[in-house]
Amino acid sequence: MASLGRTIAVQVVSNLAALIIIVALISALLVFYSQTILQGVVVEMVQEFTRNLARNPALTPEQKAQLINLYQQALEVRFGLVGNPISKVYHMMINILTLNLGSSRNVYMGNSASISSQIIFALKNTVILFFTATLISIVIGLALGLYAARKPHGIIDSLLSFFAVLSASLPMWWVGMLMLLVFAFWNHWFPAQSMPVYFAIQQLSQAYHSGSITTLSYILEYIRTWLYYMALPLTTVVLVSIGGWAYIVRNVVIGKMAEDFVMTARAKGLSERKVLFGHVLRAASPPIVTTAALSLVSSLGGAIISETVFGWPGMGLLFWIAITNSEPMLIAGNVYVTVLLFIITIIILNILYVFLDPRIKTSGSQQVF
Amino acid sequence: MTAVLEVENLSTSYYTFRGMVKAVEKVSFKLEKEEILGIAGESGCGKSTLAWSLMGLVPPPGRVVEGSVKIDGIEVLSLSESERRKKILWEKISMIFQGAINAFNPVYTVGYQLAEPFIYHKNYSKKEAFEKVKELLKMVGLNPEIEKRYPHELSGGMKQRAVIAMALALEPSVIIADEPTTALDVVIQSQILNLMKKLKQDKKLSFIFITHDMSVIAEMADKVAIMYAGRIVELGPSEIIFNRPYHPYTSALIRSIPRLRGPIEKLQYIPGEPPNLISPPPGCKFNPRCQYAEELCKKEEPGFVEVEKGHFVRCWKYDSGKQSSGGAMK
Amino acid sequence: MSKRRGSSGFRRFFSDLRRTKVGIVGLSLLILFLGLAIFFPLIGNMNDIKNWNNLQYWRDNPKAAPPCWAVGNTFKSISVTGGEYTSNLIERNGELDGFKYISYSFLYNVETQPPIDVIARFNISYSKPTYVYITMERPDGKYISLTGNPESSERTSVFDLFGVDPNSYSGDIRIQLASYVNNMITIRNYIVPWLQSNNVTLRPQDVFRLTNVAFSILHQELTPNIINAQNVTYLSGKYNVTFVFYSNDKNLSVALEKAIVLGGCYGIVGTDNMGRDLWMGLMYGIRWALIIGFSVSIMSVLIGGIYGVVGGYFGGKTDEIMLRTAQVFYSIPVLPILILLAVIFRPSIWNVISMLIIFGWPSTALVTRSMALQIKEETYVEAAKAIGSSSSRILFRYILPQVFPYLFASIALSVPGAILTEASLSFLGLGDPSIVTWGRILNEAEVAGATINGYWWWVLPPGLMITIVGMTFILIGQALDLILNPKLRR
Amino acid sequence: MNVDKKELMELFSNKRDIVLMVDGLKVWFPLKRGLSDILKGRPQRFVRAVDSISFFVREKETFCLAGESGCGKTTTGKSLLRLVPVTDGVGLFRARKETLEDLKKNGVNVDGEDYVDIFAIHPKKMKPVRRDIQIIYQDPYGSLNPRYKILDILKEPLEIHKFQLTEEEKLETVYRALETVKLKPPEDFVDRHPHQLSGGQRQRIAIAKAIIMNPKIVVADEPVSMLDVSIRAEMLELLQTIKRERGLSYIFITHDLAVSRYICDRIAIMYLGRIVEMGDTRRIIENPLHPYTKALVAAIPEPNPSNRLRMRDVPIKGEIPSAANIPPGCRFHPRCVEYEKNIENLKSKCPLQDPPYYVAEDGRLVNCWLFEGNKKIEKARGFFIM
Repeated sequence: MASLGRTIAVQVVSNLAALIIIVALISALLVFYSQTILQGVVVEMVQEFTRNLARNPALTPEQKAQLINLYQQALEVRFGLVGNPISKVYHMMINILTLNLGSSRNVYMGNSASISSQIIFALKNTVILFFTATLISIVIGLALGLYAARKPHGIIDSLLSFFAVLSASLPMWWVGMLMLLVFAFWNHWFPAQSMPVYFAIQQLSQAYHSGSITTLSYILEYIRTWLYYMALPLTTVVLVSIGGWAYIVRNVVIGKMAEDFVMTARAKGLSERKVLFGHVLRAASPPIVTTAALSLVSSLGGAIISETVFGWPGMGLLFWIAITNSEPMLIAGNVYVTVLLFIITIIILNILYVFLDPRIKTSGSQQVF
Repeated sequence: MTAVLEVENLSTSYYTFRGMVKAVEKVSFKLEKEEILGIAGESGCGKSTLAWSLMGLVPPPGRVVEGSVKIDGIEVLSLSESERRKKILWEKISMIFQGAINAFNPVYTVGYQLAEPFIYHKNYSKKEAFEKVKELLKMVGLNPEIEKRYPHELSGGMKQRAVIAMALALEPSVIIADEPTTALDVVIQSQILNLMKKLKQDKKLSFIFITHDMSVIAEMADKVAIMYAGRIVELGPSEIIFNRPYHPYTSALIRSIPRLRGPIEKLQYIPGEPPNLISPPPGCKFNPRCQYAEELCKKEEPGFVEVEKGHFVRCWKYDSGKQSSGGAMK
Repeated sequence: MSKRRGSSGFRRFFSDLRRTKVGIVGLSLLILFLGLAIFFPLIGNMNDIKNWNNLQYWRDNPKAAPPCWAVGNTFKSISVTGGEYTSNLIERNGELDGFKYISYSFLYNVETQPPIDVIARFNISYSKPTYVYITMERPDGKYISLTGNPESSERTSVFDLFGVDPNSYSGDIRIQLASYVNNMITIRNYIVPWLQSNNVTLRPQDVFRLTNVAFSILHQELTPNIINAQNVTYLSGKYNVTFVFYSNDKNLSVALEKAIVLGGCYGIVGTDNMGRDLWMGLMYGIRWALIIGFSVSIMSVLIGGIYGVVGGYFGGKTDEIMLRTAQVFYSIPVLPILILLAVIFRPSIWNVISMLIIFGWPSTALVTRSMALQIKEETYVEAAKAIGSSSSRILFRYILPQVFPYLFASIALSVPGAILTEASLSFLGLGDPSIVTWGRILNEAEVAGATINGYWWWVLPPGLMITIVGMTFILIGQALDLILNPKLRR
Repeated sequence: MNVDKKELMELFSNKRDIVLMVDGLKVWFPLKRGLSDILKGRPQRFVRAVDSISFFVREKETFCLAGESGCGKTTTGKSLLRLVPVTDGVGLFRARKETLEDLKKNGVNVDGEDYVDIFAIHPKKMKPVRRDIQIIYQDPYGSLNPRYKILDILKEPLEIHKFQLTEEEKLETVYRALETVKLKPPEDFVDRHPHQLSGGQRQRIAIAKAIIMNPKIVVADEPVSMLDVSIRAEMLELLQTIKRERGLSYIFITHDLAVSRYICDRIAIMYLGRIVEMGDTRRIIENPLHPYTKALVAAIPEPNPSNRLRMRDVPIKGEIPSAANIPPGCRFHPRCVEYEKNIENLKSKCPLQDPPYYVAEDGRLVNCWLFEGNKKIEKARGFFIM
């Protein structure tokens, strides 16, 4: 078991190293960015000052030059442009890691202008959407992949292969736009914007607290409201990520089906169900986890962008708003949290992998990613 | 003596993109109780496919085309899949697989995989099943503690013993051993062979022993079937097969084996290569490499003829042309 | 010698590629797209692309118009260029009461739907006060004056309509008739009296509701409650819109440059809300998609391939460090980082491409490394050492030839990802604003609320192009995969 | 240069019929050390694949290295071509004149007038020696570059070694080599790829590739064990014919003692990286002396059907330990039946000290304490004198 602990430690450390590197990169970029912007402000203010001075005939040119110089230095100190850039990056890193990012100009999400609370609000919604979608994809994708693997080159299998090829080049957010066109514009089945979910929920809880509806109908209505507003984004994410993932399951399962132990299991008189679920799928689980992890996690990017299409109040929409309103700190915080989400997912999957494969559990390290 | 396994006219083909491969064709033999039938042949002659056909487990794109397989008098091939699974597989016929390294699922403990037959066929509880597993492991000379280990933690010899233990679990009528010692070193091989001999005596087992190694066959088999290009070309008691074979292929094969003891004679070899089974030669499949081949051999395939009691040959030298291949067993 | 082998290997490779079905489909699509990208100037209009950001250029097109094939009964645009003879244009000039007049009549036929606008551009020159008179003659024989009558005292000056100096001007003038007609002043002065004279009942509040529909009402059957009618019926037949310019100036000259009776549809895939021809953007997008796809995939696969092979072949500490570095890069989610970079640096397309390369190489590197490790252990490589081959010979003649086919497949397979990522960035508004890409078109569609307004022609085609181009490369990649030794990859 | 090597060289100079003499060859692979191993100061551990072995090969002789898998026989063979890192040892090889000259040109210090210590040459400068010592691999499916045609495979050695040959002469050499291995007519084969050939044909190509540079020694690493029995004999005969025609010496590596009986002049039985018995092949197989050899011979099945009626008595216990964990003293003693029988007499020897080599009656060497009364020798030069 010692080696198990060690393997997990290696995973965690190397992934956290990646996180630190990314945060350092973000911080350096931000410091660089703010420096350039502020530098421009200083230059403008100094020019203004110079023009004002020029109108004053009482000063000699040397005095003017000296005054301008002093003014510039004072400005640079005021804007924090002097000092060691490395220490600035370091402080920025600390701020980002602790999500101590100050406030944004306006409240974009949640109910506070503090960047961290906005991001947490958005993160919560992204997690709700993305993980629900992932769960659904896993279940349907597994079923689909297994079914296709049992009859390779059959109709379902060919369709699945085509679907996998298709979804590999499908922009998820575009599918989202199509969804809106079809189900919100042409057939008014679902709302075009998901943002109002919060108002709907608020009204609902007000109605509940005022006692006009029963607990049961409150719960049902609560779930219905969420599903109503989440349906389109959820379907989009599931639809686009499921093809590739089912295809991976299919390939891994077909590979495992060819192995000798499957023949052994069949010869032992196990039912096809037992063979498939008990032996093949169990043995296929480590590689499935490895490859699927990437396919699912890579759909995170698409999912995030799709949020902007649906107006789902998550990280993606926050990105969109922050970009439109040029709020670099908000973007930086958002990037950091997205990366964090990604890396935590990878760490969890890595650990899961270690537990799934007894060969690694007992005999040492193998990194999945 | 009663036959525990009767195979008649069994043919199995693979339907590949490049054409149909007749991997096993018109194979007939009987296995008596407490007997070991050795099936020998070179790589690609169809011995493993024959084993899979007996179990009804030919991997796609292959399937059994015709024939009958009777175990304890039950016709296996006509049973439905679920019936075969419940009544025949592992209870009546089990298998020791080639390459024990891969016969175990790497993610389960050895004990669990040995216990599975008890759980699924006998409805034992887990605890009961694991008690049985311990007995089995002891029987094949392994430490019962091994049940908690994963396959990759065992040495090749230990794994092979465990695979044998697994095959014996439900005390089946027939055990097929497909190249059980090929990957092992000679010392381990001799231990495993001794174990199998001992188990055969103690438990009164009937084996089908498949290997390419004629010396190993001689160590084990009471009766030997020599396969060439999907057909059994000669079948008979091992004394006859090894000491005075009839078929030209058998006799050349026996004379090509290097011997450890006795006078050193010049080794024989068979010129040419085994045929490609997608486009086999017409007539007797051995004719291009046979020194006695005549015109007839190149045109028509000989029948499987009983030349003396219990000794069958598929060669024009011994076929008068009257006996059809199917009726030879009767 | 080795060159000959190389070429024969290539030939075999491509003949194999042609033999697989997916390969044929992929290859023919690729050839089609390459052709479209290279020969764009022949099939499209380069000026459209050059002026993509110049909104003036597009002002004569209908805005957010669907493609014509998709809408059955829409009025199809008629365009008349000055100096050409067409049956839609009648040009007259002469003198009357001391005025020199020049008139242009545009004739158009309405079947079920009226045009959405009449746009006319003239080149005019005068040095004395000049006036305009616009009338419309409908199929039912009714006339309507849309400006002051020349015979009355309320003549309409060019200033009122075109905003140019009424006394002396020389240059272009332009009018969009619908917006002129829908103007409240025009409605009060000309439309309401005309409607009343035709027995249409008008309540005071109805006048305000005319601001959006006045131009359309000009084309309707006149019924007493036309404004509140549920079903609109248009009057079919020939309409004649006449622009008369008249002036005391004997040297008045008016030349028609272009007149467009604007329909409600446009071209093959319609227009966006700026009136841009989406077909051009769509076709030109192929170029950028291929440039982005190829440059990113080729560069990142080559860099990654060489990196991996070098690490795998030489092994040891170097390999360890190289492997860890690649893994760190590999576990970075690209999109958020790219977003940040694009926000901070000016998102020129070459910046985007370089960033995609920087984050794109590790996956190839990891695969080729494991391939190199595996090939290195093959007996035939040791056999090559045994006959005295040098390291470089083994690297170039044994390992790279085994890895290269994989790299080809991998180039093809990583094209869609590059195109997708760039499109995603552009969709977020972080693309290069100076070029026309599909992602950008979709971004503009999103900003303009295309989905809420049902502008499907603006949303559907660009995404479809991204998908089809991506699929082309995946098909080719899969075909290559089938042909090449699959057992080496993991 | 130590005294031992000097003495050895003197001996070697006089024994003109010997082409290769190996003394004290060790191939140890270091095991990976974890961080905690380094911190705790644990010593570096090794897999002792080959652990101090000595042998010699006469001209036109087939010398056999036999043993179970993992005994170090293949590593020994590869170490002669320096395909594995050699830890220690002397390997005097009587090379061709041109080879020695090329070595000198490369700045290699050539010790004798007609021989060289192949273990003293830097692996990067081994190229000329690889003309003289060649290898045939066990696996005919893996040892040929799948992307090359047969012509290119066979031409490659000629190109690497820059023999002064024109393109026609190279082609001619390739054709001759193909004819030698009985692939006739050669035109039919030169344009094929390896995957278009059968296992037997591929192994012939491998043989042709090994002999195309006219080597003096060919290391044949289980050349027939993956082939079908019916063509095995033909391949062995081909090897014998080539040996006769070209005056080669073989180092024949095999796990199959029956095969070695047909082809080998002298045999060395290896166990866990050590030669336990060495001498005339037939006499060793007929009358094995070392307890391990006894077990090995007893374990081999024979094509005799009466064997099925009896249990095979193999005098050995347990399983082979890992080469990373070689038992102290005689490495065979934990499995030795003789040791168990005479534990009282032997417990002061076998578990504690590595046995030396003793000369048995017929001149063979046995690495066992049971033969303590016999004449004892330490190093190769000992049996060299005989």
